[in-house]
Amino acid sequence: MTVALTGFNVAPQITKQFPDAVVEANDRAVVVKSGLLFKVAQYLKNTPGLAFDYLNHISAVDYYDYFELVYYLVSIEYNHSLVLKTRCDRNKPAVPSAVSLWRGADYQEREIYDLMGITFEGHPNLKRIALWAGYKGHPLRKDYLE
Amino acid sequence: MEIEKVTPVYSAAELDRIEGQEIEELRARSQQPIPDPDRWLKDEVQRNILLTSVDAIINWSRRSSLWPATFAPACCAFEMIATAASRFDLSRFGMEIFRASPRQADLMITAGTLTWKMAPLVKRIYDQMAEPKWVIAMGACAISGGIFASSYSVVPGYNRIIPVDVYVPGCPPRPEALLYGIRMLHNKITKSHSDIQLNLLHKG
Amino acid sequence: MTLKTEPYVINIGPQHPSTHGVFRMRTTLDGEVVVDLEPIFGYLHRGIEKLAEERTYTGFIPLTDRLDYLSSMSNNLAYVLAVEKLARVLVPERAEYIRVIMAELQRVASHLIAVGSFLNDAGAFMTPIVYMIREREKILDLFEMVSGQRLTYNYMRVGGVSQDLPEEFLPALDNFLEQMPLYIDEYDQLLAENEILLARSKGVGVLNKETAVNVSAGGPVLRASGVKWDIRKADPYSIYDRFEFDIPTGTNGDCYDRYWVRVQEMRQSLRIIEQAKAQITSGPVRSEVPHLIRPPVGEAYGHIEAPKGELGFYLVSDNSIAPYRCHIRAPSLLNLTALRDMIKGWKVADLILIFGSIDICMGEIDR
Amino acid sequence: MLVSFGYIGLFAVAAVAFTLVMVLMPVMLRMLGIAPRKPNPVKANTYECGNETIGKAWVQYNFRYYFFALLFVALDVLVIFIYPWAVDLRKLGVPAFIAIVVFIFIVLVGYFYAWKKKALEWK
Repeated sequence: MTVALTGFNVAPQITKQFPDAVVEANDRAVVVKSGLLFKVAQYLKNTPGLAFDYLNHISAVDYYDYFELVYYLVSIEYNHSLVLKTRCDRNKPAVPSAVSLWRGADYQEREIYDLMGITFEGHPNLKRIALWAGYKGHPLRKDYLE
Repeated sequence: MEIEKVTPVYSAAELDRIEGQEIEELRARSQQPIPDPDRWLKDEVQRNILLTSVDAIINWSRRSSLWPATFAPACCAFEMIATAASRFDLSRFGMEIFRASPRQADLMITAGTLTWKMAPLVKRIYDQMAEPKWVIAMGACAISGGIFASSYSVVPGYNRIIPVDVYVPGCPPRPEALLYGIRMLHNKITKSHSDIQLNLLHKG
Repeated sequence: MTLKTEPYVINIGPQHPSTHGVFRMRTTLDGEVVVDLEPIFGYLHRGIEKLAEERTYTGFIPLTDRLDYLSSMSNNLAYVLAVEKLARVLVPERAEYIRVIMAELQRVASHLIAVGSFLNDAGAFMTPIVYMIREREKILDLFEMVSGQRLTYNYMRVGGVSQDLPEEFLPALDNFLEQMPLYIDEYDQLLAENEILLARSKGVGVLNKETAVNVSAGGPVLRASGVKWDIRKADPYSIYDRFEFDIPTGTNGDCYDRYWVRVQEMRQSLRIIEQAKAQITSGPVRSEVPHLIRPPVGEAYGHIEAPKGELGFYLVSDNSIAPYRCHIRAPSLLNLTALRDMIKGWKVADLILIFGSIDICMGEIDR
Repeated sequence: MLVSFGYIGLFAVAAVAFTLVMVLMPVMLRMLGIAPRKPNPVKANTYECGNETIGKAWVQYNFRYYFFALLFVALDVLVIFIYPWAVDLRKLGVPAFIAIVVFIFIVLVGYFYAWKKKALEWK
């Protein structure tokens, strides 16, 4: 049975490592500052106790005044999972890319960039994946008009 | 003798930009559906001419060996494959082989949703098919965009891009429905009056 | 005297007999050897995630059929599980058993197409796939008996299934379960030690364990590389903890192992269906759920072990009748991330074979 | 004796006639106007899975392919010469057999030379 680690039992470990990283921790997920996302993710992946070596998926949700990125991490060895979230503001949505940690993030980040308009710094090949170059706008945004 | 690698890599961004431009132009151009090529109906009614025996032979030969091009974007593709497989055998109608290249195909069964990104390619494949050629629009997506008609990236129907001869509704249409559509196409071909300028035969 | 050889670029493009749909690869070749490959998606991007936001929870079910159109039952199951987790809906016993039977039948059907088209790409043109489609037709008859449709069933609902099994279903399932193992043995006997298949696929397109996990591959691609990770065992959903079956895992993650894992998984699925059919109880098939469900504000992630890998639906709800956001985790898209390093250095014919062994479905990649 | 040659002649005429009809059929249909002809620039373009070709096709290949081709032609011609002997080898007896062995040996010397000059290695 995959043990879903809640924000509460992971947040203390993260705050011990990066004092001001955790913005909010609830029973579902732990929300981290977007600037420190890469360091926290690297910490989560490399510490032996957590060992989140399998990035299940990345989703992006548009909450009108901010975008929320949801990283669903799983550890195959310990069979536990964690939902890591980060928020970036709407007018300059940029988040460090996780491709150097998990190569599986490559196409998912390109898709989020294409449909939601969030740029991922450090992504090797960030361009549209589902739509064609020269397409105006990002369709999955709530304020997208045909 | 050392073989040294020269790697003039293409510029992907440049190619994408050109293709993107092409899609935008085609999208602007194709806002109205292309009228279906039903020329044979009008001629038939107006001049009520009998088909010459040459026409009959030609139409019989064209009708009984229509080779479909494998154009299989989405779900309807697997109903088309099921039709071609052993249970609903397509080769009873002489459509034995699915030709991969449009050069050797005379029928395009458009089995799947058409998106704007795919539209210029469909136009090019259709243009590269040899005459005489026909198109069966298979499935609701091919006829009118179907369940995805309200989407931002779906072409509402193949007839915006290429002239369509027979429409087979269904999502996906059952193999029997597709076979019925193919039979309708056969009837259409039988009645078609190929524009022969046989000045040899027509003396006066 | 150095000899200049220029690599040249060809499009193994959207309209191609062995790209399993509209997938395009801009491959840079040096003679026969593949130097580089740039995959291009999006030719079947219908924007299903955007359409989800303008459909009710029940109205979105037909759209999930068209995601991975080779395993519509599994798509329905994944979506419906996610909504039930979101709206905390309980499912009656009989519906759970029916769902397991349908999902496992769908896995056999999808694997039949996967193995058939893999052999088709290996050069056995049309013969194996036509035999395997003959078996798949038997499964489609069962599905048609239950849901009235051959490919896009729209059979499952939030809280159960839309209608009960007709009474002639279980006898038909019985004689299917008698025949099918014989067919699988027939294929195995013809193909497992087949000289050409071994030569063409043993050691070709190897994906080692670490890259497979790092690339978040799933399903037969991940298990062929030796990682024992199957959602039915790792995180048992619905009633999978009541059946015992084992997870076939390959050793060196090459094309042959992926083929072998899929054939063994077909056998395991038949075992599960056998047990599910034995334990099935009678009773209601659907719990009382309003047609327009308004799940409480919140989010949920429901995932299952679909034939191609882990298929998951991440739903965010704002207590309205339509999902606020519906993200679909497409296993084929993630399995393709490793394509580039699997094919480097192989010849073009092997590229087609490796791509066929990954078994992707463009419907769920482009969504 | 002459009659049997007649049959061969008849057979040759039928063969030539058949191929001529097959070759001229499209030309005839084209002239009669039955085969429709609607050329357009896109149709004349090369077909590459529906999109434009990239770069030029007139590219410098790896030279190794030509070595393989040459060796194949040499050994293939050898096989062609063996056919007439193989058809009737008992009647031709030992002298023909020796001649064939010598002939094969000569060609194999060339093959051995290419082998030693590493023409068959790829890198």
